[in-house]
Amino acid sequence: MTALTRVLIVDDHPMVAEGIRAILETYDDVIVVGTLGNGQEAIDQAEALAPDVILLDLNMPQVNGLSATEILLERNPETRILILSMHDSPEYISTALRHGAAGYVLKDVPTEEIKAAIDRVMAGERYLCTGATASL
Amino acid sequence: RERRLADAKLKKLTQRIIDTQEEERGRVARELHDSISQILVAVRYALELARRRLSLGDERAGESLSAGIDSLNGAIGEVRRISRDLRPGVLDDLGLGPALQTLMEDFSKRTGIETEFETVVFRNRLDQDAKIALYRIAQEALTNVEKHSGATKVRLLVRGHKQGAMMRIEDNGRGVAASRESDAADGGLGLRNMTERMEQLNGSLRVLSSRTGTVIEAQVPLSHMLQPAGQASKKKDSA
Amino acid sequence: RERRLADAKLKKLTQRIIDTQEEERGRVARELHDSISQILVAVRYALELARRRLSLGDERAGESLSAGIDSLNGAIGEVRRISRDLRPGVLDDLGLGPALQTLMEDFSKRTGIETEFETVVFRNRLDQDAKIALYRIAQEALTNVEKHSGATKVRLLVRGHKQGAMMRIEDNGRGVAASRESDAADGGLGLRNMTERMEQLNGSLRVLSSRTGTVIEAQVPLSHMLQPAGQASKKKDSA
Ligand SMILES: Nc1ncnc2c1ncn2[C@@H]1O[C@H](COP(=O)(O)OP(=O)(O)OP(=O)(O)O)[C@@H](O)[C@H]1O
Ligand SMILES: Nc1ncnc2c1ncn2[C@@H]1O[C@H](COP(=O)(O)OP(=O)(O)OP(=O)(O)O)[C@@H](O)[C@H]1O
Ligand SMILES: [K+]
Ligand SMILES: [Mg+2]
Ligand SMILES: [Mg+2]
Ligand SMILES: [Mg+2]
Repeated sequence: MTALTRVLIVDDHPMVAEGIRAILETYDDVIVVGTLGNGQEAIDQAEALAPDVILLDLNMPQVNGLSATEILLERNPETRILILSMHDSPEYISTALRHGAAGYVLKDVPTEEIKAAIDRVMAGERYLCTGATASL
Repeated sequence: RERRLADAKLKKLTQRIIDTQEEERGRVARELHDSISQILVAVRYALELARRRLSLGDERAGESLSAGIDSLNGAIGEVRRISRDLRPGVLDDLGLGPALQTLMEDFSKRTGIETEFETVVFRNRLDQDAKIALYRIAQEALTNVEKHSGATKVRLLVRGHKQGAMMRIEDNGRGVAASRESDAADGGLGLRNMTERMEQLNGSLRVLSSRTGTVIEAQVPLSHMLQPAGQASKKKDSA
Repeated sequence: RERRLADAKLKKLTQRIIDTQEEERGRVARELHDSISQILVAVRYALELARRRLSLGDERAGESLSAGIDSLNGAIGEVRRISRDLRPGVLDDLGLGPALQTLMEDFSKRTGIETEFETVVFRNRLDQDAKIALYRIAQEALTNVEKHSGATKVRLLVRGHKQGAMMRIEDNGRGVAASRESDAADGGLGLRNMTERMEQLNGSLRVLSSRTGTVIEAQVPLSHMLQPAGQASKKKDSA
């Protein structure tokens, strides 16, 4: 049996968070440990939820994805942060990587790609979405 | 000196237009990015889930499909609203009368304030600048009625006359003076913008207000009226 | 008489600014209505067909579902483009430097004109008004380079200094005078808008042009710079 990947989804748009949760739950090797609405909630609850991967939105109220990335990694450097965003400009991607994100995937790619990105960062690799690698 | 004042006034108007434009751009860009786009990706996730379930023979495929369709309808409604707020298609397609009629109906639905719309069909049509200016003035006047007047009724009248066209918005509220007194903030941009928009057309704007209500009256000169098609072609023929 | 002429000219320019704004509103409203809404409605038809097929046990349900997802992607891409054209998220989220970088890269890709971007990181950050003004000036300057200059190269430099910040756009084209001569139409709004945007910030805009190129230089005063976080809190402590 393959190891289970514990995924935490953080997005201020509940429909998006729930949409991804439902998709990811159809995979046998993923367990969604929670869906949260902003960076602060993620910082407060990450330890208790113990995710392997955090799918993190960028634009969120209170604490946005970039600041949350830094703080989450400070507290637990083992966590893989995978940014999930609508923004496709390469500036966002390089900024996210500078903040320590393990990967960057666009929200509007086929959901298989989101799952592939999770697998890749779990394997210790970097994942940049197909659109983004071309422009970097 | 007088000229300098006039220059300064126009300049200020220009700056205000730039400000509102940037504010509006930012707002619409965010609405599209933070609301519409997010709903659409959520729809996409629901549909991909439906597809996955379909291929796995999971009978809940129909459920996620229906959920996707429902959210999609929400997005369509939102896109329509944003588009209409920017510029109602009716204004371009059907003209000022129908656009004002729709505006009044929506206003009444939203605020519960009773509306009455009256238009006297007139041969000379307003040109594009005048149509848009009058529509913007009506929008701002209604916003003021809602925000400041406490009125229970508002009436809008448009009609043509020998010197041009006239639009009047009347409410039965407490009047500008009373509302200004109780309002801590010093007056905004609305009335000034209306006035300047009409001056820009060489028309005029009057504000008449008492304790029993407020009347805003905009006058558009003949220079912003297009001749009716029949007359124009007659002129051409005789030329 | 002269004065009347000057007034009339100013009024005309103001009208053109209003027109441009209304034109933009109309264009965005139409894009949303005619392009986005129509695609979304088409997606809905595809999905409703999928649902009907699903309930009839028709195996082509998956086909219509996939067709719906494909069109939906088109709509998402369009919404993204419209939002970014209005106001790029990079500008608000990451600041002027990254926004200009993206602008230059996109410009180079679109026009084939070589671009060079240089920024000297500066402690004092620009406030929101200044960021937007400089971004709009860069956009208009690039549009002019593309439309008028015949340049093969354009360079953009932003840097802070003791009195504020400065942005310079240089091209190696034929210069304003040469282009004005060959241009039948009388000057547009671009340069005037740039100047007014900078005056509004109490800054300044200079245009230097010769036969070998054009330089646009915008200066933003200190009053539109935010103190760096560290410095601000220090001040607070000592207060
Ligand atoms: N229909 C009205 N009834 C009562 N008071 C009004 C009415 N319209 C305007 N006023 C008064 O006149 C003031 C100026 O109106 P104006 O539209 O210029 O500014 P505003 O509505 O306060 O701000 P803004 O329009 O910039 O959002 C208002 O603050 C209000 O006190
Ligand atoms: N980089 C440039 N190189 C050469 N000529 C230029 C350059 N920028 C501006 N010009 C000249 O200056 C004129 C005025 O520019 P401006 O941007 O004000 O108006 P426009 O580009 O013609 O119209 P608009 O900006 O309103 O679309 C242009 O018509 C062009 O002749
Ligand atoms: K985002
Ligand atoms: Mg978000
Ligand atoms: Mg108002
Ligand atoms: Mg120009």
